[in-house]
Amino acid sequence: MGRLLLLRLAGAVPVLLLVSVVSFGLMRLIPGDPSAAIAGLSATPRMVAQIREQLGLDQPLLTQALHWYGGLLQGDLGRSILLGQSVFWSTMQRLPVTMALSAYALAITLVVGIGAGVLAALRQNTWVDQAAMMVAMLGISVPNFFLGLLFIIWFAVGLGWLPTGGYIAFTDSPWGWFQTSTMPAVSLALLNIGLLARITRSTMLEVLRQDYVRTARAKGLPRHLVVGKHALANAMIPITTVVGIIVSLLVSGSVVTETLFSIPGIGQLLTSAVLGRDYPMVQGGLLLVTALLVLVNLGVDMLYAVLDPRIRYER
Amino acid sequence: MNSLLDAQGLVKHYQIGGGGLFGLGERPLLKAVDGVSLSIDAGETLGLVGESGCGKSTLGRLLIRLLPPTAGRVIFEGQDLTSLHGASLKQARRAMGVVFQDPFGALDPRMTVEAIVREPLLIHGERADRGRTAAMLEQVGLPASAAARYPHEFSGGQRQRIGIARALILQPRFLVCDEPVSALDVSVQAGIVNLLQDLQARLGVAMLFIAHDLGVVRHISDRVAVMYLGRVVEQADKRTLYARPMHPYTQALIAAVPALTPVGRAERRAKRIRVGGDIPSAMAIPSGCRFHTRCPVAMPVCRETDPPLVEHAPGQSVACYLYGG
Amino acid sequence: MSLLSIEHLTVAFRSETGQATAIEDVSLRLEPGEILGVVGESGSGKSVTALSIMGLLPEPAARVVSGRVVFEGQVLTGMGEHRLRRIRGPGIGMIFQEPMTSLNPIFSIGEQITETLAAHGERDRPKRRDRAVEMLERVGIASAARRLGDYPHQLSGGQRQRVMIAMALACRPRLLIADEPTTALDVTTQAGILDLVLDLREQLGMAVLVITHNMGVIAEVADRVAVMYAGRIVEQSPVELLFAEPAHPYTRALLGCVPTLDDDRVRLTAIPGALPDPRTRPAGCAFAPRCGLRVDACEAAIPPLRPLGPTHEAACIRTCAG
Amino acid sequence: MRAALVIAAIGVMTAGGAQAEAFKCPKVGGSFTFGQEANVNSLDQMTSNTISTRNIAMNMFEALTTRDENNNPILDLADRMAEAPDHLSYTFTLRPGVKFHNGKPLTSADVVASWDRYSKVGLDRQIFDAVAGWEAPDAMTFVVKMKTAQPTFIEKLSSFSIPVVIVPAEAKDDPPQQLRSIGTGPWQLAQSVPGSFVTLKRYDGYTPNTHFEQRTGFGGYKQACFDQVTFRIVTEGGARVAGLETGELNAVEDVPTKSVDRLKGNANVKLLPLNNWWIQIGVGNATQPPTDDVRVRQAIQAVLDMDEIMDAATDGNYKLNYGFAYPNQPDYVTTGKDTYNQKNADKAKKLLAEAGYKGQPVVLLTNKDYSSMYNAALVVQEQLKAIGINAELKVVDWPTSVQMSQKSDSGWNIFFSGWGTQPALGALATMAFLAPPGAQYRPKDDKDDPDVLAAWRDMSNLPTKDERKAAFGRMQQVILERAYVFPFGSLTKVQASRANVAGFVPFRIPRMSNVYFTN
Amino acid sequence: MSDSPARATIRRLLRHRLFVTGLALFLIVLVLAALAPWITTVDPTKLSIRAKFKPPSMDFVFGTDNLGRSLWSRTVWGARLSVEIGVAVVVLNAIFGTLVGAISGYFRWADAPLMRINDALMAFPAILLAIGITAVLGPSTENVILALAVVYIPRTARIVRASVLVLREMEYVQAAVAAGAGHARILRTHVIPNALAPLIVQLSFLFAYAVLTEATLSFLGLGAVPPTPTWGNIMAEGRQYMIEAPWIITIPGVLLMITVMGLNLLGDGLRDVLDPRLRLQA
Repeated sequence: MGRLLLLRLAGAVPVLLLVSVVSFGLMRLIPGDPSAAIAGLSATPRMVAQIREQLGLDQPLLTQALHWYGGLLQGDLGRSILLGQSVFWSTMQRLPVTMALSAYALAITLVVGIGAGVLAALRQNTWVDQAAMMVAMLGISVPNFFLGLLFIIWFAVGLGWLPTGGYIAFTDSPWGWFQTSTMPAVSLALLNIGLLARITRSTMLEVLRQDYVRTARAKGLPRHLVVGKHALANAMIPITTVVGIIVSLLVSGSVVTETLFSIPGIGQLLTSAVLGRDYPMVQGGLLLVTALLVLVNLGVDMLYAVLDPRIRYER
Repeated sequence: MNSLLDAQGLVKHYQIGGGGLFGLGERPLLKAVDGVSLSIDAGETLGLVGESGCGKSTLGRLLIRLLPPTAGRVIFEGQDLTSLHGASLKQARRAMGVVFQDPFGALDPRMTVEAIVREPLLIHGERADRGRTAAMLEQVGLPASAAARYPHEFSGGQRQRIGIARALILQPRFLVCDEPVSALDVSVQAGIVNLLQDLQARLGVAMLFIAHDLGVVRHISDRVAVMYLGRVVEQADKRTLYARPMHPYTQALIAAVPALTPVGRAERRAKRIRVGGDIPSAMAIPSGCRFHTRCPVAMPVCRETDPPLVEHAPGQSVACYLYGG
Repeated sequence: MSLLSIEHLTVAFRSETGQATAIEDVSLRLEPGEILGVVGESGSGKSVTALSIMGLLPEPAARVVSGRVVFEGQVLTGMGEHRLRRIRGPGIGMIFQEPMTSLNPIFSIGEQITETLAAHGERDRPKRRDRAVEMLERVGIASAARRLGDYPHQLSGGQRQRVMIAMALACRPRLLIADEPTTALDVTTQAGILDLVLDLREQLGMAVLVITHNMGVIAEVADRVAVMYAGRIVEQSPVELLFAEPAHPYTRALLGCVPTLDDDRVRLTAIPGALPDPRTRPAGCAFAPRCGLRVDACEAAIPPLRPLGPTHEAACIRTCAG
Repeated sequence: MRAALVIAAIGVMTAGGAQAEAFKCPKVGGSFTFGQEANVNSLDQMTSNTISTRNIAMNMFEALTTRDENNNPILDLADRMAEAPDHLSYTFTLRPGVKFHNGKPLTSADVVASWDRYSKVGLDRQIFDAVAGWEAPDAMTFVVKMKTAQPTFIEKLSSFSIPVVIVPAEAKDDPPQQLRSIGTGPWQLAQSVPGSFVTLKRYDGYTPNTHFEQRTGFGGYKQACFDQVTFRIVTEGGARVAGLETGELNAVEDVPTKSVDRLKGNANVKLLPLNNWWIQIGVGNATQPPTDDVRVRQAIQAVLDMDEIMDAATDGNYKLNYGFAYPNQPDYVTTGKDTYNQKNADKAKKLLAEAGYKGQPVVLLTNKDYSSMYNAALVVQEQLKAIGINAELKVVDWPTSVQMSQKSDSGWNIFFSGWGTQPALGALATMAFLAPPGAQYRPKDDKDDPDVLAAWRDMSNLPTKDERKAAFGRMQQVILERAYVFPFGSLTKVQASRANVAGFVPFRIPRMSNVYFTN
Repeated sequence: MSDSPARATIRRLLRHRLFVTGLALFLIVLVLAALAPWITTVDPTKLSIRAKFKPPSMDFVFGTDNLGRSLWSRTVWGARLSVEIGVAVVVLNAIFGTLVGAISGYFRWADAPLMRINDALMAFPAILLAIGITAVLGPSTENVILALAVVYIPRTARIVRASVLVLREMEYVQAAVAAGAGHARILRTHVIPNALAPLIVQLSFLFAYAVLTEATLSFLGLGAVPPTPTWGNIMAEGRQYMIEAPWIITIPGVLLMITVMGLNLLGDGLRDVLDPRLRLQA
């Protein structure tokens, strides 16, 4: 298992290298530069030129690239042009927010998604199944920004139950966190609930058809063991893959959701960095986020090993 | 006289696992075929038996170069197949055909039977008219109406006939049959075996007949080779082999086949030669004789060195120290 | 009273393309300690018969249309899942064709054996463990105690089937149903498994229902044989009688088309045609289209099983008439 | 008596003693939350020119001089200022008792360091172009020496656009965008979570400027009444309004026009319209055909219907306004008025014909980030199409449009923008957009219109205010008649607060001092 | 006459209830898109400042927006654009996803390098990559298509590769090799046609993702250039009026939902019929 981990880590290196090349290249190709964001509405060309010079943006691309990769080798991701903070620090500051929100959304997704999927599979072709799958279909069909807007209109403006946006850290006030995070988390979760419920259902249906489930029944095991132990434990393996994908979708989704609900997370950070042409922030931030996603996938792989002895005892 | 096909020291090893960018650690080696030499004469049928995982299918594919060997050569009609490429390889392939086990996976589900049977002709730019395919279908015992239909409309036995028609349409001189009847019901299996025998008699094609069913192999073969873990351990004329098996593995294999009568079964059980345990993994082949871990008569030397395949009786080669070094 | 009796059982399957009768009017009896072999080719309904005994038919696609299964006086057909579950294991054990897929890949074999014991009332953990070790030893797994933690993929095919047997017999059932127990195994392994079944029958005295397509297996282990074709039993007799005097043309043809190690026939006797599609079975005898002895009357009605002697019966108008 | 002193052109500028009662918070305490529209990047007031930075930083930092409520220069950290008769030096005496947020007393060394930093990284460091140097003869005195006399120096210095804020000497070498947040203002930084909120807390060591008794502009007698003030970033307009309605937010900026009507009926909310928030404007490209031809630009100018444009741009909350100053400002001139809002299609067509216009594309460069600019461009496009001009939209994001606008050959003819802070600061600041080196109308071959140049020189250097105002009048006339830019009108921005908030007077930048809860 | 697999498949599809529902929903949108020039009387970009913020009524079926443009015209033309973008992305994916996937799955030497690039592109959060690419290329319909293609081709390629890896080992492919068929012939006649089933399923879902992601990009201001009416653009412009004029965002939002749901149902049906074992891909 340790070997597997090492192998996967080594495999991640070229991926991350390519990611950094792509993000560096993309950013430099984007027209416009950070001076516009710094200088604001009433910038004069002279101000802009001063800023460009100050930021070293007047230097050749290769010099800038060497500088960035040089820093990277020393573990320095550079400093955000707009925020004036180190990229690493800014990212780390935002990360807990996105992670807390994603964890919340993931928790909702797991509970509702797996629950609905298992229930639908066990009650295949009944109204329970059809209702669950209808909701799941709705979930994967409603754009999350639309859902977010509807939530704001209904629950914040209309009913006044929840704040329209903003974010309160859990450590500051758990209740405040709950209030500010619920709408974004639910709007983030719905798509993934749909995905997960569908996958869980089809996986469960497939697993329930497996010979070992028949064996478990033939042994006279009670139903809760047949379904909950023999079937579900095996279904968890493909479900875990989807959970890995869902984590990545949550990060993607957070781009829109955080903007919509004014939540200071990674998605908002990176979007505003792209729009403000904050080169180091985008390059470093994207690298960190993708590294994190790669780690998540690594975690998923390791989880397989935990779930599946065939992988654990491979060779 | 030169044999039609001559395999010399064929080896096929597989690296298992990705190994990652830096190839951390050594990757285990699966030794599917581990040094096999054999020859087949024109018009002859060589039966190849062995338990699952012994490498018999891989060997079959090596002989017609569906797989490139790790080492060794295959001389077919005087040409080294392993050195051929491009057009010359394509030309050599005209003379070879293959029939597979799975009657469901062996036919492209999207093609009509006619298109399937015709394909080899098209590949070699030959006349591919309806008459030619119809004649071939008739030869394998399918009605002319079959041509326009799709594989899923046929039963397993009929599908296997389609596969045979495809393999024979170019009139090859060598045919590899890779477990052609294993997936079929016994009642259907006999028909296919008979068909193959008839066609061979009519077309004079040499055959490598791979199977795990010793009865079928005995029925169809002229000679039989027994494989164990990537090696041929015994090879002989079929009567000799079944009547007087020399290798302990061959003996055990034959003894394990149930007789088709309950009479005397208690006695049969009592004196049956048994081999312990299961076939080891091809990734961890035992040192010395690869059968020694299960051999009821293993000697110390068997653990040390691998016995070569030696002709101990006329036309009977055995790789076993029981009959001397 | 028989240990098990299947009485006029008919099972139908529903599918996208319509309804099909998998088995029709099947009646079988099994006495304590007896080995009954059910032989037939694919689609003959032999596995469906086995599964319907245990109430393991895939629902809701399959349905018992009529007939019943009685085990030790209890009617199993229509019995609630809750009560059935107490018969599965202690009453009837079952092993399947694919020992790889029939064992749960993600639990250790020890766990899979002990959970059966736990489900049937063994509360004591060490006792469960001991019993698992004992069973594994009994089925010929060497150093059983150490292998409890092994996972199915770490075992060879033969060992897996042995574990399946250990699991099926852990609760000492009076009946073992073995559904194609050696089909997926190599011939040397097959011999070992068949030996084991016979040994265990000897030691434990349970009855065995062996389902197979291999006449050789039948010849090796069965006391009595039922031959199935297209969902029906076409012949039933003690094993010696069946091989010596096969009555039904199908049985005869079946025996004729198996190449053996000692026959020197130039040609095998093939049975022409193919098994009928269960959705479009002929009105009369299902074997008639492939039968060399066919007469018009064969296609008129389905011939019932008729006795040929005290222990022998066959469903063929030709055999019985002649 | 009010004590705000307008800086005289010559002589000593003092802050006269405060005679009347100084402001005293009627109620101290409470936590005030302000809904801010745009995200705040850096709080470095020397290197950021964004409104969002100013919103917060101007409550923390102070400079020697600033502007009062009517935009006149006043002293803030300086107690007195003396201008030499030859106009070649200014001597500032610091207000005693002022302490930084870290407790350190303010000395002239800090001023020197702050000016040093600004001259290196300050965005608007061209205000030092005419300055020879500065020194601190003693701890409380700071002297600026000029190369040449520049009558508008104090006006430029007192600008709140990117002011030379005074920070502790040790911040001298803080890199751009990374100025430590230690100032002398009544509010000090408590917490900043970029993208979410910034919290300021009352600085108890603050010493108010006793020359005044009330807050005025960014200066005057300032008192922090709340315990803390939070600037919450709420980018959705609807969400800001909703927050205000529920009381989550105590005050907000930029209430969407569409919501104003509804809020009018809400007794808990006070609407605070800010007229003349910015000049909605289009800048012509005088280099790129076809707008390099003055007649084409004049044709465009002739056909525009400003009511329609401004209605679309602002959802109806606007004032028509020609030129570059607002009627309430001292600089206001009326020159060039007849070029505005002509709605004269015949004239336009005639001009086009004269210019030989043959359907070459006129590219309207706008952005989606500011919907008022985007909407204005849409309407302009329709109006131009109506007289046969082949008007094409080029919609990019704001940074791209800025970058493109600064290159004359990047394929645009009219660049849509909004001028906010500069018009508020006065004509001198505004017209910097149109004079070298900052000319936005892209003069051909970088050769500026000599008439514009001359007028600009006069605006900057003529000794008297009246002369400078006359020069501005000439400049405005030239610019409008030659149609270098197209001012569409002025946009009203609505701020709003809860009814229980007192002292929150609408201003370009929300001032948190002297604001308190009434209950 | 023999029953070809294709005809049998179509017959089974038409019996699949969800597929038919999805097809119907999608057809509604397709018809709107196709007939846009004929069923709208007002230019979707025609301003009418004096008629702004009209709620849905007899005069304006879907109401008007902040500039008095007809939302009926805008959403119908938006449907057209969504369909165009979806079709383009699907076509690009079908071509390049198949190409990359087939090469990668069929030729061992090409697999590792192609899949590393694939992995890197897939490691990015999809929307951020799309934002980056559209930001580089500038917002325009073509560039959105390009960005979506770049984002989704790796995913399509993976699916094609997976089926090719299986197909490559199929015995009918081996039989063709043994008969002397070259790589091109094998890919053309056996591998790619048989990889089509999962590909078609993937493409129908992809169509849904493309429509959805395009709307998201437009909503973030990075999609097709305004004033081009796309659903995302309409909603982005309408979001500041969401309380006072909720119809501006609701109408395109609901249409978007219907489209995506139709395509998802369609995909489900295709999957059930064409490739029952295919798992949902994200």
